[in-house]
Amino acid sequence: MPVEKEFRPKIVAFCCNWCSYAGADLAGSSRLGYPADVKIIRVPCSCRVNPMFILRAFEKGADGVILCGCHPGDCHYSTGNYYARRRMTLLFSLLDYLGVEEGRTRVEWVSAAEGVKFSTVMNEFVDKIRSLGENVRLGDLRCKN
Amino acid sequence: MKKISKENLTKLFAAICEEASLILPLKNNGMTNFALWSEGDEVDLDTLKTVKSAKDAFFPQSETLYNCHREDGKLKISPGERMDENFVVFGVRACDKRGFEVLDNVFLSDPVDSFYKARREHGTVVALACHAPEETCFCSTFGIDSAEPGADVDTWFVEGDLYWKANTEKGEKLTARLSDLLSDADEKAVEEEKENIRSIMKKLPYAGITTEGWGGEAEKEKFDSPLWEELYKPCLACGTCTFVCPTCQCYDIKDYSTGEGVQRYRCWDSCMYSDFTMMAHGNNRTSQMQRYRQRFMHKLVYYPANYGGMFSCVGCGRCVDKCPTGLNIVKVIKAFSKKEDK
Amino acid sequence: MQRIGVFVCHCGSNIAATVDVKRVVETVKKEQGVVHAEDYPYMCSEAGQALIAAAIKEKNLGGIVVCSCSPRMHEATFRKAAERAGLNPYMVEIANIREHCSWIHKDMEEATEKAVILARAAIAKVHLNSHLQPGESLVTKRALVIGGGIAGIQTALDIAEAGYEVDIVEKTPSIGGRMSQLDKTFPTLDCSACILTPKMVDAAAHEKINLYTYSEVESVSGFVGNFSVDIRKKARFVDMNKCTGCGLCQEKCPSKKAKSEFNRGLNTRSAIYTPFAQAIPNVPVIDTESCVKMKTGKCGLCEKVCQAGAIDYSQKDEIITEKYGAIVVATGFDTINLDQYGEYAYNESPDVITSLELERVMNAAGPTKGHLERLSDGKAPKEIVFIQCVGSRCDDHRGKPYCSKICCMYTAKHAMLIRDKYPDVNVTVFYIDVRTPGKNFDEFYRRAVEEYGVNYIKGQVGKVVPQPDGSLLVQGSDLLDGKQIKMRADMVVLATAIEPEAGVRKIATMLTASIDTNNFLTEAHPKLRPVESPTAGVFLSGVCQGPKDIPETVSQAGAAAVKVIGLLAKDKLLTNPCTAESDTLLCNGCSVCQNVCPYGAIGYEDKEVNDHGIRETRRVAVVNSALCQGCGACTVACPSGAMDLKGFSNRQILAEVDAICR
Amino acid sequence: MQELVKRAKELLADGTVTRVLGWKKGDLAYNPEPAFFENEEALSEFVYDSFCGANLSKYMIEASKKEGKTLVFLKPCDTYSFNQLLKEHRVLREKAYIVGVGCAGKISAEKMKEAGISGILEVEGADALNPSETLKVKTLYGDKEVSYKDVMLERCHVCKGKDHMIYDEIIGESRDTLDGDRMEKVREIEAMSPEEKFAFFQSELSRCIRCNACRNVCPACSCRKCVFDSTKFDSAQKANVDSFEEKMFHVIRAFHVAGRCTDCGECSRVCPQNIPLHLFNRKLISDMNEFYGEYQAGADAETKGPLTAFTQDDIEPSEARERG
Repeated sequence: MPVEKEFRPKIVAFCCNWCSYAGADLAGSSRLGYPADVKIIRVPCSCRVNPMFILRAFEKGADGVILCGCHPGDCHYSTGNYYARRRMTLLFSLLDYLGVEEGRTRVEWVSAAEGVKFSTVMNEFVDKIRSLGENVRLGDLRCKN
Repeated sequence: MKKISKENLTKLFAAICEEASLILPLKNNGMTNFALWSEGDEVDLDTLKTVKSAKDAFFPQSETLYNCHREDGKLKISPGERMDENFVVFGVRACDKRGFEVLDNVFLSDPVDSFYKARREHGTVVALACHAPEETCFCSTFGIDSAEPGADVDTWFVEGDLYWKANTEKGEKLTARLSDLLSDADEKAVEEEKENIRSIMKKLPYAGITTEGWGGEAEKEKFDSPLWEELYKPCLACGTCTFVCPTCQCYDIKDYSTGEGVQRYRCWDSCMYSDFTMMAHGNNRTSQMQRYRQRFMHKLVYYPANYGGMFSCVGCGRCVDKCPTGLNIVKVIKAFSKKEDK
Repeated sequence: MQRIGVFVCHCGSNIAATVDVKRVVETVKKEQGVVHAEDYPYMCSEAGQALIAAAIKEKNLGGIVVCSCSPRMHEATFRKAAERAGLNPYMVEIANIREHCSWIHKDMEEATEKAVILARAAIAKVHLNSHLQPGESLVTKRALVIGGGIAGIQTALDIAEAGYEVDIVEKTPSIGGRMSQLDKTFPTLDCSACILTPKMVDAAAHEKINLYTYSEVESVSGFVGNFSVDIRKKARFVDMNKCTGCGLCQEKCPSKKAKSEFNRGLNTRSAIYTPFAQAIPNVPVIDTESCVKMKTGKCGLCEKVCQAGAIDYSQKDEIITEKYGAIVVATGFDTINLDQYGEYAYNESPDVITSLELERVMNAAGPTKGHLERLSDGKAPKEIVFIQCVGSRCDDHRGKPYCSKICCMYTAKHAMLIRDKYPDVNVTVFYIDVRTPGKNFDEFYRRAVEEYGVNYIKGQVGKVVPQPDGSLLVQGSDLLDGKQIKMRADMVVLATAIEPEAGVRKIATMLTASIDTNNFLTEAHPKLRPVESPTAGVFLSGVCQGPKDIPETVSQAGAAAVKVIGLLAKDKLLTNPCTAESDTLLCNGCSVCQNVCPYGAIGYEDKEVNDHGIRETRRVAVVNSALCQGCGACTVACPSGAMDLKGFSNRQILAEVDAICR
Repeated sequence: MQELVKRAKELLADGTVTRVLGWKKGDLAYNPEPAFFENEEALSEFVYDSFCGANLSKYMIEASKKEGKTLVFLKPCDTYSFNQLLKEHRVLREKAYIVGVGCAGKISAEKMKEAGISGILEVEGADALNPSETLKVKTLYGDKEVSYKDVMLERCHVCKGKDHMIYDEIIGESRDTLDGDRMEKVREIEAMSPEEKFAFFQSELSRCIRCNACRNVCPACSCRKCVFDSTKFDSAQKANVDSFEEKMFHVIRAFHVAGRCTDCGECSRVCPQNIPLHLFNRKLISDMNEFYGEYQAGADAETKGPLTAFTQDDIEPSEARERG
């Protein structure tokens, strides 16, 4: 029997510069590990994340996308994450409605001091994506080889 | 002349599929379009007009021209596949069949489009006469006989039977291959059916539409007409008319990055779109009036100028059916003849 | 397409131990546009930077990617290095292969693969970077200090001494803060008031310092160098200009039942009051909740007795707007609420008090005039138990996870002072650990134990039970002897955890300064930028940033002042060029971007456009780059994609996404 | 209809308006087209019948750029779109003279064909304000009858109401046509398993030919250049080469009009492949109503839409899912 190759998901994490990216830095300096499947993209604020970016990630082969921002009320720009929260609530709901598995998208609020939380969240998210398996519902076949 | 009873059609389809693939009108959620047949699909030969025409069979909405990727610092190019298997397009109406000829002029004349040519060579067209033409039909304007399409094979539904007549070598070959399922028939029933169809055609609301005054000679006069300025106004600049049209042949070439390489593909374009023929400096046509004019000038003036007077409208009436704002080529023709009457 | 150079840092072994840097270099060399790639042990070192500069010049690089530590650490360093080599500093991208890679992964294969992907993303992005130029903004040479405790006073004094205007906003009627409530200070046992009052007077008298007491910050807008702050001056009902501070009104006020905030509610005060005798300004305020005149319309005694005619019942809150170049947060702390700690019987017995309350009890101006007595019956206690770490170093939801830092020392101070003044009183201290890292601190603690005979027991108190005879039964454990202890006490003093002032979250939100889960304000860098908030132009002074004693607070106050002075000394600041920008030809003028802009940075103009031959006048969005802070909310709100963010453009982020997913 | 023409002529004559935006007779029984009428003579071709479903509000974007006022005939549901365009500064109020016209529900030839009627030559009883309960249809293949309700547009069965949200005057009374729950299908889909949902939309969207009719007819999609036509996001697409692209297009389109879509139903009306595009918009409307309070885009021209507002205690995406 051929040994099935271990599924290594592609995961994109959008992190706001002020809280979550710093939280990821703290997770790093505290040596709090999480799987290498997670790749972080730095954005100034969670409100910079366009639904287009998320769909594009899936298009190009991502298996999961997570957006991390400052806790509501703590946004460096006062209000950015409030807008992000509404946008993502609706986008995720629409993706669920389309039949994309719920676990593939997630929003978490992680402060600059929450290195532990960052690591925990990423571990959980990767586990979830691994259990869901490869994303086949929301990708462009041309990018799968 | 051969025939096969309606009940045995599925067998016929299966038999065709033994050595070729089969494209025919299938129903999906109430809408009928040409698609690849497989056992169990809902075949719909009653709907007169599929939403999209049959042109996809030879000129698909998109196709890959080539792939390229970097290998050891060098660009490697692998050409897209040309059709190399036989297929049958079944249930094509006379208008769509003429549509293929319109495309042939463009794609098979020099420089030959090898993708199109490969499909044409491998495809056999089985046409179906129009039992019940609709009010939006005006193929007779272009000299098309919906009672006798003249494809590789022509077929007619009469009562419970499908009558079958091969017209070309390809058609004969297909007929021979299916001979087990086809039985001999006399032409009487079909002749009656043809008469019936032709008599309905005469009663259609668009029966009197003529292309008088159009054609290559009319270029300057038509182009400069102030009528366009009035006609285009309700146009939404969507591409519905062009995408359901059996003769629209414009395409765009685009690149798609797959991460490891680039796929160059072509896809239908629409002259109604604001980025149609977009170049580095911008567009040739900057207003919707110009774009709107282009479509009809192409169908009724430029194309006949290039191809010996043949119009690139076949009167299928799909644009009449589908335009969101009730515009269509007949209204354009009528508007000009009304103007000329004055 | 840029000519790109990639520089991979070993960071000693920090990166190189987990990431095969040589392989990263070899792999990224194959990426499009990469014309140079090399590695070096310490890219951020002078030699590393020189290496980058040399490559930029020699290979005529148009963009560089540094694979190193977090951009939050050295992005500025590498940008400067690039700039010195003649490259626009915004043509630099950092791939974070330390914090986000080598430090969290163990497997070299995996970490190397990830490092390559992160580098690719940065390369893909830098291809689309553009030469950005920072703008300039003028600096308002005036600072705001929020909080008038010792931290705020010291910061203000230091800034004022450098010649800049400073305003202090203090929410209570007087400056002085927590330090004014203390009796003596460790480890010297100075009288707190004696050392604080001169500073308060200095602040009040300084020509560059302006006090807004009984005032609160209402809202903040603007940005570093250009803050605009609305300050609510709460109605005192006493005219500051007329009042002579004679105190007659307070004496005559018939309503004397309000709890004294200054004395931690241990005694009462009049409805018109100054919080304490040395209050600055020495102008009372009327507490509308307790004032008879305010409640019923009758009374008006204070108005009658005031010879200066300073009482004005019609006064209203006033909101003033001031401009500042810098803001210092010095909001201080309070003790935590003890409602959750039923086992200590704090709410049941008046003889269980907090240490801060003990300060007032020991103080000559306090509720007992400085006599050590039980608050229940006024009797002199014979047996006093101190309990340490009440709510500090706590791992459940009731308390705080952190050490409050000052309790060990003030408890030793209290114990020593009591033993000194009342040698017949037995003092027992229950502690978990005694932490005394500070100059003369451990000596001080040892004196308490050795010279003053304070009985230190390592162990926790499980329960304090008030007894019918008025005494308290303390049940605890002695961890060293491994036995349970039950002892009788006349007084129990709780070394209660401290936490940031309740209002700090609101202030942090207004300032868009980050705050941690314990409500302490976050510093820009825990080690290297401890007095700056991550928000430019906002500085931290005192306990609002973390628990501190007085000398530490004063040092930090001075440090914050230096940062402020450094900022105010500049005439102009360079502004972040990563601001939003609208593409006039794509803009619909629909206003949706304006609706989500937190800075009011987007306006609309009717502009003549030539859209590929179509000439017309259109309403289009225009971004004021001086106001825009670059959050990007507008870019997502904009449906046509007309609004984009420089430095984090749609195509740049998509390029990163593509590179990662490939 | 004569009343509309009469009023239009008056307003043209007294100089209140310089042109009239209405519907012009088609060349078949059922295909009137939106049209500008510049003078009294042109109005001889004016028509207002049950086939005049087209929402004219979007044409006011161009009309707002012209000299003088345009008289525009808006049905009750069209006025929501006009308000929304007004809110977004895409049309100018002072350039419009709005005559609110009554509506008794609109019908389409598409629906008649679905009902099995082909070869339509004449339709009797399709009066705009007072249509017959049963339409008499003369066809190439004999006379047919069909119930008006059966050929009414889906949107009319879930009509928002008879009131015009903005107008200068109203001519003609509207009729109640509401007999369905507009969220019924949304709920039905929500109750499906992810696999069923996916199969449902895959099957519907697979017919999409990217003709952009839905986008171009949509009054909320009023961008000068759509992101799918521009290079700003590298998202320019013309064909659904892969099934992902149609999902991308329709999800992003739904998202871009979220909080701005008035649920006018034009997208579904014009789709040549009959894709129920309104199901995307209604899902978002349903979510926004549930999470952020009832909101009807275009009910007025001032209120901020749900995506340009927030409250501090908005629902978290994860909580929203749990409610799912």
